[in-house]
Amino acid sequence: MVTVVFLGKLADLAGAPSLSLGAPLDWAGLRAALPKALAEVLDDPRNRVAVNGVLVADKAGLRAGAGDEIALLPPVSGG
Amino acid sequence: MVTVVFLGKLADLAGAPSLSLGAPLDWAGLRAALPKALAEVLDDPRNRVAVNGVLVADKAGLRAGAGDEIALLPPVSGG
Amino acid sequence: MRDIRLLDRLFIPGALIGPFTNANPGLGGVCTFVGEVRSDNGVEALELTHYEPLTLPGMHELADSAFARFDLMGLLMVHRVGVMHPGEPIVCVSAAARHRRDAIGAVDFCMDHLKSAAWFWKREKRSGQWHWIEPREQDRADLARWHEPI
Amino acid sequence: MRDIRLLDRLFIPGALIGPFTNANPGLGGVCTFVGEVRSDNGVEALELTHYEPLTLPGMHELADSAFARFDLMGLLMVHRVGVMHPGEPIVCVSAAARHRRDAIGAVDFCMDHLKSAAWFWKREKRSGQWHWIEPREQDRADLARWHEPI
Repeated sequence: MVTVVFLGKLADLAGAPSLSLGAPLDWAGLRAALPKALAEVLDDPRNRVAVNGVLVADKAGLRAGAGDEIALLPPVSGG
Repeated sequence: MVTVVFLGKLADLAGAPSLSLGAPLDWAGLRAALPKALAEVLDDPRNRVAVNGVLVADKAGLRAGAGDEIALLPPVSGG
Repeated sequence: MRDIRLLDRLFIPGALIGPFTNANPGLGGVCTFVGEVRSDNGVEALELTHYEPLTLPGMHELADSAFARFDLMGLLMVHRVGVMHPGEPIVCVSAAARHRRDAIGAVDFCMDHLKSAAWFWKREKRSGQWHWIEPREQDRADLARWHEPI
Repeated sequence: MRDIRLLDRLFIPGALIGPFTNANPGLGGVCTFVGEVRSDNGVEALELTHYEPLTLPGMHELADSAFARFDLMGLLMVHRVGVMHPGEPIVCVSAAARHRRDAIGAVDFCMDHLKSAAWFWKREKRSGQWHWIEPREQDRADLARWHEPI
């Protein structure tokens, strides 16, 4: 399984702080497994993606295998 | 009498932290009453003069009467 | 001396600063900033979420940048996470240096980066409702100060 | 809340900062700088002389300027005079504000002015001999930062 963690307001859109999806998982597979509104929000380049704590430069190239953790990171908050 | 207070290194040049001089006192009278080396140092515009806690803009116009306190102030020290 | 921490409960900045100062003998100055939860706009509570694999490593990278940019002897950087109430400290950054400009500059630098670039998400509770806090243009402008040619 | 003092004996900055912070409820942040006597160059002691009729009024004028320039809730400015030894605090400036940039800026501003424009004369004892400390070009440059158009 792949764990998907939602941070900040993305957790509200997802309705949960995390979910588990089958491995392997790519960007299209991730988007397809999420609520449509959330999938569209993720296309905004200000929302970043990390795999196992490492930021992904190109979301479309996302690849995650069994045991990996994907984090979906909205912009950090201001002061 | 007029009290003359020497601050910082001017106290070393004067040999004392303060002295009393007869009133009234003007700039020429003050210079004449001080050691020559100190009088010359006072001409340096970086050395300021205050009368009763108020800085004097024009040293040559100094006038002090009985009970007044003249302070001779070298540049303040750096950090 | 370097002390970087995420704390999930109330902390007393003064209890950190004394030992930090003593741990840097020979220092010329210590600058400390403590940020507290304000009760502006009827804020009842503030919640900070972090993401463990990014947040603490990010704070260590920020400390590396501060040590590279300023002549520091020590740096303390402590950030609360979880639910806080008005008047509670959120963040404490303290820098010890031989010279004051390095200590003050490092605190200014770390605070600007913690406020606008660190991996924290905040929401405020007002009238019983939670509201996410969005990035602020002012924070971006503050951060940009450090990217100009020096 | 404004607390401006000259002290002729050892003080503990932490004992001042707690009450100062508590005296400014609703603040967003407090920035504090504490300067200590360094033991650089074999300094055994430092003596600070002040001139009562100018020094304390000058510090109050500096506080006025800081309140005019920054959006402050409180300002604490404490300076030692007399003979001090390495490791002892010389100066403590603390600014409380709703926003961090005002608190940090006010401390930076006050320290630059205290270091180069306040009515203090310093001498250091090295190898048993006292040496007057002259103005430093760096301090003048630090001060000049605040006179540029803003």
